[in-house]
Amino acid sequence: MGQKSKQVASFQEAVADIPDGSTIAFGGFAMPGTPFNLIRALMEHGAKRLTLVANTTGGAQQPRMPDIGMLVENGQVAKVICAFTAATRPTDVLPFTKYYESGEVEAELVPQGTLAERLRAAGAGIPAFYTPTAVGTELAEGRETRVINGREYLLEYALPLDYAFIRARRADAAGNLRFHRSQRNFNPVMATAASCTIAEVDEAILPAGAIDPDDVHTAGIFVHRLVQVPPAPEGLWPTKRQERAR
Amino acid sequence: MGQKSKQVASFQEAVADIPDGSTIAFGGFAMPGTPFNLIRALMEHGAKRLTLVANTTGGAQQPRMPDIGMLVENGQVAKVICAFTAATRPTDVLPFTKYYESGEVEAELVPQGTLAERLRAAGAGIPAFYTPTAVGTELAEGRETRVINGREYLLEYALPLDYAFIRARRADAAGNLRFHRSQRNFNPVMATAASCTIAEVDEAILPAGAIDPDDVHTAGIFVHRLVQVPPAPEGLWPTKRQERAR
Amino acid sequence: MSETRQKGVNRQQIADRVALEFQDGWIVNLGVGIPTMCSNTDIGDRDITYHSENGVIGYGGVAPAGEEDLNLVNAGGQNVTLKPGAAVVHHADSFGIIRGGHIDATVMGAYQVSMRGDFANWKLAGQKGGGIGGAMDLAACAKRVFIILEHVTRKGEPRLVEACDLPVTARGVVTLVATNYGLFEPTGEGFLLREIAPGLTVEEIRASTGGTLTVAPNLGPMRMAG
Amino acid sequence: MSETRQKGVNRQQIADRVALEFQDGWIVNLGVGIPTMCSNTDIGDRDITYHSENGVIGYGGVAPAGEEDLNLVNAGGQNVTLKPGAAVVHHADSFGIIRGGHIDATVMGAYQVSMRGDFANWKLAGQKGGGIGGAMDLAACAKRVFIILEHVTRKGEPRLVEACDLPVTARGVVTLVATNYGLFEPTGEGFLLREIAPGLTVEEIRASTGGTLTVAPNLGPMRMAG
Repeated sequence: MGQKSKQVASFQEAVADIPDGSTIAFGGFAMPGTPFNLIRALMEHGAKRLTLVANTTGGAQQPRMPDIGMLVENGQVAKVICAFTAATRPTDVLPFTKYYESGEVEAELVPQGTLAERLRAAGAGIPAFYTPTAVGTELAEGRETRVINGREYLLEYALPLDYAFIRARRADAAGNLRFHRSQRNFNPVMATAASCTIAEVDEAILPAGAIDPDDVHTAGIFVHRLVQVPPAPEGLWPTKRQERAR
Repeated sequence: MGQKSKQVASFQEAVADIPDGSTIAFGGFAMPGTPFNLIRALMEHGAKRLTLVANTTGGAQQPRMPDIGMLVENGQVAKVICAFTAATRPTDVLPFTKYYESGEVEAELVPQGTLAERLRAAGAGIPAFYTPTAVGTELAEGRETRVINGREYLLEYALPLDYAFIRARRADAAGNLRFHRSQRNFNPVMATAASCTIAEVDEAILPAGAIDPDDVHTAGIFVHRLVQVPPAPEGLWPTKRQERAR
Repeated sequence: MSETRQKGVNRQQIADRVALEFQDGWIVNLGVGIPTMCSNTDIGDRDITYHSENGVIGYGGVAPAGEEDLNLVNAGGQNVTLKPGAAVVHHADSFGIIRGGHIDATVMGAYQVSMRGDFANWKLAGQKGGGIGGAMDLAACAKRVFIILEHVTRKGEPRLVEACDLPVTARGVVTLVATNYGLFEPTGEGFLLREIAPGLTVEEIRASTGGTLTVAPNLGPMRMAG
Repeated sequence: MSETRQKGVNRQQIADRVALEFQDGWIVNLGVGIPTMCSNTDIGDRDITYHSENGVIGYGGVAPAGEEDLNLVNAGGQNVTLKPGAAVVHHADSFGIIRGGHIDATVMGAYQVSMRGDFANWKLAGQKGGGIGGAMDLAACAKRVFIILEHVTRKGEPRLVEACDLPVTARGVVTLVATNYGLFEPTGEGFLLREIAPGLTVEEIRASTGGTLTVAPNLGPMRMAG
């Protein structure tokens, strides 16, 4: 291992082979860990009828960054699987909402923990599992439940991905990744669930072995392509700023 | 957090309140990560009718170290849940075998990955899950299976623990842990599954915050008691030897 | 929400009252909005670990301007600091902590809470879709669910109701409700008023509360922090 | 096992033949015993990542005496080294890798393998309990299951059988079998002999094999490494 680098030269090259109809997940919770540069490349690439998986559909932050809402506006999206199809504050209107309400785009609303666990299950070869989350709610209507040790649980299925787009702080050529603070969020889980994981990386890609094996957050076997984020303004989202030394 | 240290003074104190009939898991795969000092303290403590969870029943290595076989010989064990009730080589006879064959001790043989996943499920609030492992074998006889996307899976249940005995390389006072290399194995998973996790630690316990939050392997919220392993011969198993600098 | 429009205690005081419930050693998840303000409350030397859905365990206050780590946010997207002993895990492990029952208390806002302990906070009437986030996981799995809300809507309608008419987040889970009017416990048969905010009367509260209101024998004034 | 007692190629040569199947970029899990010897084989510049059940990804050879890290072992308990780019995960994540289908090939020893691709390696006849370890997870979930065994038992009975009479580890999963006699593929209707070890004849092999033996049209000599 480690003889060949997984680094590719550009975001364009990293997404070039993505076919129409793919299922693609995007890491990120609020801004940290969101692969903005890969999303922008996917907009330029133009793949259509995509199913997108993410925590939110985006569009709440200002200035606007590349997000699912933009891919929807770009006519590339058939379906979204996420934990928010609307903002928590009813007064915030997401760009996605009008496409969803008109029926142009389908959505599957999934509790955040169930979403994370369905992705983890896909990566870990668990086809289905039971969870207490959403029992007794509208989301459980008509679905299979089961009582175990006196409590009712909902059956949930694994959510496998064709591609995962993620963002990390540091990588070595073998694809081992480290994340900084809450940049981690969904990224390691999505990486395990995808046939092809593409990581945009804040720092220059290191030689294989430069990250101690005990310090790896996502093992290189789950990562297929690496792209280094260039400095702003070419690269989106500050790659490193104001980090508190501990 | 971090205002009070989780360190206790001795192995005796760490296990003093363990009642008869408890379910206790032991980390470790081969020698690394095995809490030999806590096992020895449990033998001195004398709690009875225990259910023990571990990869193996032990007893294959020489010189003999405190293990499940010794607890069985000490009359403390009602049942063992593990991936080996016999050695892989039929010529190796484990001390446990004679108690098992005579019916003095019960055993539940579980594939290693299913064992790890049942523990993970207990810690993560998943009461049951489906797995392809052991389908079509003697272990699946009479048990519930289900076909999902054309493949047959076995239903497995979470395995919650009263106590987890684990071993780590480094800890801070808040209970955050780091493991060295394959010392990690079952330890982080068992820690999440237990009501009370007790960790024996190779190095002196550090002040809270001495481990960078990105470098924590097991979060302190899963760890309740810490004991530092004293130098040999008082402390069992070399705490640090011949580690290759990378 | 306008502070002048509403009777009773203010938002920070509601949060303070809930924070007084936190016990030494608890792991607590605070929702977006008023619940976040619980971390401002002085509860002495009680050692509380704050957990955020994105995997941050042991965060502290909001980072001072100019000292933010942009890659460190709480569930509300605020740039926070870390306390000594903090740790970061990924999203599946973070919800393993929630689902596994390792959270001692979750504090959330809501549109409605019922006397059976149901509550609704993810979808408005007539809305397609909604914003669930981590609320259903937290509601179903935390050891205690504390709800903070203003006692009545802008139109003056009760938010404490006999039964939720909005889609619920979870059923039968709420153990404590704090509003600007007082502190309540859903008992199944009604809301038990345990503490009353200054300037309110039991009869005023009863008139603004759906379902049955009962009054604790030891009814006291709403406790304040500090 | 005595090398002089058995006909055909030796143990390292069996392991070599299996290792030749490994393709560039594969992630491979090697079982205890002869399978471990696959990592000694020279297969040129093909880039193989060896995975061990205890969560070590990317281990290398056995550590030289005096340079062992006692806390670093492979599945057989040997003190191994790490290659550049190695990573360590915990047991649930390690079996997530296995169960999730991320292992390209697993190589295991066995007592018996059947012409339908079942195999048995965890329990002997009449034994109470057994040693499963990670074998059932690997057998059910790796993309390819390669079995290494000696062609006959000490008593001279076939280990390649029509149907296993020992309790199986998994059913219908074996894609390739290497023995000291040759290289075989379980086809469902029999064992297809693809390569034959030096000094053996097809008739000798047929006499020592349970079930039906068919011979590949392009039957060749057993390939050797280097």
